[in-house]
Amino acid sequence: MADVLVWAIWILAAAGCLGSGLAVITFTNPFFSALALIANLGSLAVLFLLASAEFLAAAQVLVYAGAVMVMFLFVIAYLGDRREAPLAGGPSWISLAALVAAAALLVEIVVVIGLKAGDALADEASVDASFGSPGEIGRLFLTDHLLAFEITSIVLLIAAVGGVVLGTRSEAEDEEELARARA
Amino acid sequence: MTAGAWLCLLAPLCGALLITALGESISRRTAAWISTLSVFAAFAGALIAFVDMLGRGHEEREAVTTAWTWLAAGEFHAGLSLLVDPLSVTMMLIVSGVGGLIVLYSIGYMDGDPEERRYFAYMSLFVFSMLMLVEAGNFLLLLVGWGLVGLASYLLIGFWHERPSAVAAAKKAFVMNAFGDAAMALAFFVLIWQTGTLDFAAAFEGAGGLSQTFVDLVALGLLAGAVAKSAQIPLHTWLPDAMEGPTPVSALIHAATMVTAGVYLIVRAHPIFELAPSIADLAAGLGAITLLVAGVIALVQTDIKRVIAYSTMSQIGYMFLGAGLGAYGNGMFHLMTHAFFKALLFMAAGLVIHHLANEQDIRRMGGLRQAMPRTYIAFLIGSLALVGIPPLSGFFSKDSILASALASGGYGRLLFAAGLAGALLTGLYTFRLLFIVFLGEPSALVREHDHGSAHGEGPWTMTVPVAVLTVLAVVGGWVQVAGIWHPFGEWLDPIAVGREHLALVEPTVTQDYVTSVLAVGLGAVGIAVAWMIYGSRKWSVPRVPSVQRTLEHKLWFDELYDAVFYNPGERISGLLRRGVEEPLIGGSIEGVTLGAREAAGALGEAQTGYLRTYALAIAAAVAVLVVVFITVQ
Amino acid sequence: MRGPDVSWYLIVSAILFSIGAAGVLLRRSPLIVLLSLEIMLNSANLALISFARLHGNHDGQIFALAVMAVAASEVVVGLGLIVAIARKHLDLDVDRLRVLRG
Amino acid sequence: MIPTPKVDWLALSPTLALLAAAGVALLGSVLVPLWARRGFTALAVFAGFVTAGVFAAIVFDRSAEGKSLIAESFTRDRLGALAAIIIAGAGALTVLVSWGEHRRDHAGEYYALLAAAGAGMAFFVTAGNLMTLFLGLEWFSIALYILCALDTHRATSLEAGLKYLIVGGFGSAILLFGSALVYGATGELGFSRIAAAGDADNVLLLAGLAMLIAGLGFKASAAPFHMWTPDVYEGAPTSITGFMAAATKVAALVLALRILVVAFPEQEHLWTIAVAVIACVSLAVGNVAALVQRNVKRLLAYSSVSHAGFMLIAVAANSELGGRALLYYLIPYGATSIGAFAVVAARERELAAPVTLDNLGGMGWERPFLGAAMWVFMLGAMGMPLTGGLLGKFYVFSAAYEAGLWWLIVAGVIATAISLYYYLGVIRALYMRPEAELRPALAGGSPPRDPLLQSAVVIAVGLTVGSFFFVQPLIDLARDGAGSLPF
Amino acid sequence: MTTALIVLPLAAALLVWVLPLPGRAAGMLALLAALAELVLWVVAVAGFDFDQGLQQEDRHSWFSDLGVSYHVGFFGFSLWLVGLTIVVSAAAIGYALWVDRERGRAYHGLLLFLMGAITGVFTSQDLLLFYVFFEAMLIPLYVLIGVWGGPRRLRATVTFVIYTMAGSLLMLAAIIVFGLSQGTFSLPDSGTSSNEWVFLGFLAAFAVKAPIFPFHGWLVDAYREAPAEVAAILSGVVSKAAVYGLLIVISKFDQSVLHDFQPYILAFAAIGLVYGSLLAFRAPDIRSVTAYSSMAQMGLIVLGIFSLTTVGVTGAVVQSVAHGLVSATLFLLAGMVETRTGTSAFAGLGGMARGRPAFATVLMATGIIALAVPGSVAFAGEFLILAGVYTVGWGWAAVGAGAIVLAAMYMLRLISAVLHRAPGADVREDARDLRPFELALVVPLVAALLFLSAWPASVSERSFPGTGSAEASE
Repeated sequence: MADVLVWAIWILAAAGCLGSGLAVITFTNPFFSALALIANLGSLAVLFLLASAEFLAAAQVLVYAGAVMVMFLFVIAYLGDRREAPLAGGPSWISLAALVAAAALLVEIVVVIGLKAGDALADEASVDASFGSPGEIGRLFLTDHLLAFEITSIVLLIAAVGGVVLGTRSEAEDEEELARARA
Repeated sequence: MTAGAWLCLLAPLCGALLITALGESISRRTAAWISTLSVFAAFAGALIAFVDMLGRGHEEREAVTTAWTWLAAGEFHAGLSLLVDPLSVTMMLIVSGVGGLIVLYSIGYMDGDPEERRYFAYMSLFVFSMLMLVEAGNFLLLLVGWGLVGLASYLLIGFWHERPSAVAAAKKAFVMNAFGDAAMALAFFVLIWQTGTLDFAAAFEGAGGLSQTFVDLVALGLLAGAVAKSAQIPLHTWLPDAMEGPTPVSALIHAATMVTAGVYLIVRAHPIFELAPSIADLAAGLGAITLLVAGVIALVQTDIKRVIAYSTMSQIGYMFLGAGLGAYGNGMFHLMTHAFFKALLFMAAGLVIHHLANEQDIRRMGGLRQAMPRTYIAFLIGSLALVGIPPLSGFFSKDSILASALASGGYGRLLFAAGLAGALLTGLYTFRLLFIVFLGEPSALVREHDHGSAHGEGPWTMTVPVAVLTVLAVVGGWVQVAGIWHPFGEWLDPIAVGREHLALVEPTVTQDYVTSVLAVGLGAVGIAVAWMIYGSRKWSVPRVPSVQRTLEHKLWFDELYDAVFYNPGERISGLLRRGVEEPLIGGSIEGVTLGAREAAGALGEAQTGYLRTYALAIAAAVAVLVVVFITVQ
Repeated sequence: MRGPDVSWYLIVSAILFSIGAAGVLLRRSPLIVLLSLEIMLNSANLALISFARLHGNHDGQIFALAVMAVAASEVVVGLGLIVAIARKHLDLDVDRLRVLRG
Repeated sequence: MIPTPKVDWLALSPTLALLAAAGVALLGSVLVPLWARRGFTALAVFAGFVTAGVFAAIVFDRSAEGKSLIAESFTRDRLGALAAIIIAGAGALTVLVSWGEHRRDHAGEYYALLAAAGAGMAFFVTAGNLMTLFLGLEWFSIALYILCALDTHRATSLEAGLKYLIVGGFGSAILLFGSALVYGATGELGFSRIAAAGDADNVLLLAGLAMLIAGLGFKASAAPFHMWTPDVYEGAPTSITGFMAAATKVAALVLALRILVVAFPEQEHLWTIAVAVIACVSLAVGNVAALVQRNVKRLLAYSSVSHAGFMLIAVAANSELGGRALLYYLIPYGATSIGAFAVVAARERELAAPVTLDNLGGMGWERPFLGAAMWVFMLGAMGMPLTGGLLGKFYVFSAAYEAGLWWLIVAGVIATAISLYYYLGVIRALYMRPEAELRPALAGGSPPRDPLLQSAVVIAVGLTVGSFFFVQPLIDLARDGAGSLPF
Repeated sequence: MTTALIVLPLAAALLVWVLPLPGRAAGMLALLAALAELVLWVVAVAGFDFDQGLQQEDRHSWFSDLGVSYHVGFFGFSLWLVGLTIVVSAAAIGYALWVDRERGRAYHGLLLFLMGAITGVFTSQDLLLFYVFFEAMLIPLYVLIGVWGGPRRLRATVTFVIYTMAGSLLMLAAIIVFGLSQGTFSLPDSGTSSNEWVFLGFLAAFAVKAPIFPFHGWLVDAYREAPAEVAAILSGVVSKAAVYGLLIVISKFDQSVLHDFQPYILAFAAIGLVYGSLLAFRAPDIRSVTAYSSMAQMGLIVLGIFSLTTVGVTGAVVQSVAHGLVSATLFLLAGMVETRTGTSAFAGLGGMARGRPAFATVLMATGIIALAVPGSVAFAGEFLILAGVYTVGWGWAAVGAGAIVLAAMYMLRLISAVLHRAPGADVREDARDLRPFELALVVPLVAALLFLSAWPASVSERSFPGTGSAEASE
């Protein structure tokens, strides 16, 4: 019974995930795309949860869907009226080739998974309840994956600096602006 | 003996170098005298060698002297060696003696030419080269001398280098001789390959062990060289053109010395020719053909020097005939007498030309006997010697060749007949020339240049050599009288290798007499006919236009060679340029460049600037890579 | 494990990856391209987490968490760039950014 | 209490030194007064690079036996140390080259990010598992994305940044997915554990390997993953371009060698061929495309693609000699890249315009020193004698021959022959343009002397030429470095 | 000793580049260095034992893991090639000084650098070192032609460098395969190889460098566009690097390989000989004639080398020296003509003999040696070559002999077109005879030719010790 429920939730989550994913890349308005991505992240969090990744599911919702996407929406809002973006466009061969390439990748990965599905992927390891809990993750982050943890912070710091540097006006730009205005 | 030979060889070289090095710091006259003296010094050296040799027994008359190794590689060595033996000493005497006279003559002839120094340097160089040829102790040095005389000939024919015809003639002479040189070199390669040496004695000995094919090849190569150098058919066309050079040059190179080198070569290499009798016969045959053809062509030439030049070809034909049949001594004998009387004729012609301010066309001459009586005498003697009227030198030497031909079987008889016909022709063309130039009424041109005899017929430097040669042309033949005494033949005998006597054929006394009667008779007939046509003008010149045109075009040899060699060569050269060099060699570079540029352009197109395509490339590459990995696995 | 086994997760992950890739390859708005990149990274995260479950070790989860941070970083820089581009009054269209080419 | 692992600080010291420098510079860019800011941060970062280099040398000296640390997070071995030395050297030279840019905005941040990127690379080359690999990659990549776009007033700089970011993000995503598949196939992240766990023909592993190769190929700008390279190199600030050309390649190629050799020995037959083919494509594309370039930075970008091809030949050899060849090759290659871009930068500052083959005209005579240096760099890139470039190619070809990949030698030979055209084109532009074609310098007058840039050029020339004469010491280093890997 | 010969010009080059001298002073310095190099060479010759093989060696390990070392030394024949290099380079430097090239410091430095590199080529006893010097020659040549050359120089240089490099890169591949399979790159230490691909790799480099038909696409443009003195070095000396290389090659491959390829190589060499001669015959200017004749001569030299006989190989060495001196002199003379008339096209030349005896004498002397008149050193070389190749097949020698005739034709055409007939349109009355300085440049070259003509054995006897040398076998 519980299995059926899990299956049902899984299917819903998976469908939501794929649907919102498609929505992200098909909406012409970036704002809606971003919203769809939030849905996508949310349904992914459900899948995470089903795969015994509790902490990650939580992080996904809080950090990703919460913080990051808010920033996204903020920027989209900041950019204002340039929101509309055509679906695709440009030379049509690019679009065609893009679809072919994406489909090829999909087929390949699916085939690969299918080839393995019979044996290796069928029998998961048995795990106890604490698998994926914040405690376990935290312990690993301070032992085996200490460096990964630290590096993550460095990367974030760099990105923050980058955001600031790129996001603020520079003197040179000001001058250029001024020059253009004078002209 | 060897010291004399070295002196003989080096004196002219020193003269040439001295004149070149001193350049304009000496007067032209000084240069002329340096050259003359150097050649006479060479003659002195030759005399020393000759006298020294006379004092020795027959066995001791041969000596080889080596200065240093000239060329060596692997097992092959060739020294800078001189061979002194009766044959080479004979040649040394002729070359330096006649050469000295002609250089002396040049002083007068070339007086006033702005580039006299160059002329005399070349003359000395020529004499040096010719002596190198005749003194060479091995085939390689002989080839060196062979080539150097060709070079000197080129330089001297083209001496008046502002005349395009002179330059062309010089080139033609050189190229034809280069052909001969190359053929000779090929013969030497066979010798090196098969015998490992080019020393005369060793090579002759080694040649005895060769197969007939190889011997024939060697002999053929040598013959080709000889034919080219001696202007025999079919490599003869350069000689008439060579008359573009100053007249003393014609006398020295194209009459007395260089052109007869072919005969010397055959005699020098006689052991090889004896091993290859068919080639020797070929040589004799070519000589016979040449003597006839040249004689015929000489009948219609209008340039005084060209007539003599064809006569030279014809006479060398006799020598080839003799040498080819094995009458080496007789061939050499005729070589010597020919040197005297032909040099005489050229120099006498030179006096005429000099007198007429470089006019050479006999149709504008006539009646010069009054203006130049002594020249007329000299020319007459030379002509008679040439025709072979006894007791002048030509009689003895030519008749002995013909007698040898008569004595050497069926083939020889054929050649004998040709020789007799040649004798008739000789008389005819020689006296045609003499009568047209000297007899009759003085022509307009001659009158124009008639300064009276106040100036004489030329400066003493010119007349003295002519006089000396006139004497020699008369007495030169007396050193050998057929059937009576043979000092000349005996003198040369030591060069016979492994045999009692040098000559292969010994005509009987009867044959000698028959020959003499016939030859002299036919010569006289020729003179008589010439007299009837050109002297007394009782007979008109027979007119057969086609024949005449053919003869005036020298049997179309030049045209033939142009059509067969030169024009195709030029066309091939052009074809190669347009068909290979430009489209293939250059075009391949163009093509590669163009292809690379196009490829680069295509790649530039692919670099669209759309970042999506960049990602696309990655995605596609990944897709391919995954497929490959999985399928290969 | 209750519910579908790991291969199903992976198939979802694969489809999501392809969707993301298609988004990057097709869309011209840099914003949506960034969003598509996020989808790709998230699909990888899903795969990582599924494999972590499969093998019963946490490495995949840790990896996924790190990826989240990296994804956020990319977004920050990407948005910063987009803002800078917008400030230059340039079109927000990656196809118009082709001064550099050839 | 969680028992935190013992950290080998010495092994991390190059990275830490640079991180510290980045931190100091970052602080400086806020705290130090404006007039001293540029000097302070540049000095700090220069010192950071030098210190990192020294530390790396110490690590090299003391790591005869390589070992993995903290659950294979990273590796302390001579390979990583040597690569770090090269990266540190490249960084230090870049600081010297950058100085003369007189960057008004974000000068401090510029140097801080440079140091951060350097730190990321120095760490990246020691990465020991897939996670640190990915993180290290993103670490320096993100820093470089920012640096590329840092000239925000230039549209091309922004375009370059965005292109780099998006295509780079795409590449990272593929790399990441590949890592996931490898992890899925083996359950391990550590390189050597992957090798130990892997069953050789696991298709998941193979698909993952393919994606990993693509991701690393992207960073090394190997064709067909190279297409961002010309655009980004052209658009980025020139000093950064030089740094990317030199240091990024070091990092990407060294790590590619490390992961392929350590983690995928069983799949050797696949990846050697794949890498070989990629090498060939890189050689072809890089050299042919460069033929028609007029913009010098773009030309050099394609040239770097072709050099990636050469170095991938060494990787494909999959042998100790190949490792030696790669490590040796990187030294003259790095020096020529930075040097060439330094000269371009100098010209750019002089003209205040992008440098093309046309406006390079006559520079060889106007600026004899820079001209001669550029000549040397071009010779080095061609692989001509008296530069280490020749011996680099020599080693690479030797490795290919030893590995039986003779066709790679042929490809390399043809590629080199093609490459001559455009390298010689640069020399031609410098020296041989007819007088009539020479245009006067646009900015007019003689530019201010830039002793730092010149000294960087001198050092680069010294390295390019010195690596030719003093091969033995360098090759000893390379041998020790390559010896760290289990061939 | 050998190292000093290599280093002296290189050091002098650096000095010339670095010292802030005016152009003429730089030229003087360069000339001085070249003369000092000549003295060094004479010392080397004096100390050389011609009965022995490799001598005056210097050897230092360069990098040991692949067995590469700096190893230089002289064989008999390399001594002559180096002598040729020095003499021709000195004359070229002198000529550059005389015409006072623009940017003299750079120019003379490059010439000295080139000189050092060529010397290195002829003395290398390590394959990689050989390659290094072989390529190093191109560096100065590229600039020398590209900067100071004629109007179409850019195209010419690019074609030249890429063409030659393409060949030598194949050689690099061959060197690698050879060295690695031998375990050493040292020439004296290595054995012979039987790998045909490696052989072809080596051949590619030398076929282009020589050049052998059909790899001569670079030749005419390069020779025509280069400054006269550079063309002199290029055709006189640089092409001889191919000779040295081929001499190495025939000593380092199995007889079976050599004999397998021999007919093809001989065929291409013979084609080149005839082809070059024919094109020279119709070429429109002095330089093109000399260029094509160079090609023909190189074909002849290759014939000699690949006769694989001592005689032929020795002839090739003699001919190399002879041709080097001849074509250098001809190019210098072409330069002298060009400075006087502004052209080297025959259409505008002619009649220069009148009133210019020194020029006429020198050109005539060089020309007749060039056409290998018997007795000249060129003749000696050709004779040995053809005698050698005759033993392989009479046809080769026949072709060679035919080419001698062609050589006579094109050389005489050149001589006549410049010296003879009426003065050409571009020959002004005031075009002077050779000045003393110019004479001082070309007369030593001609004198060397005359000396060698009098005694060609000075080279031929002293190139390979004994009769059965290692370089060639019967």
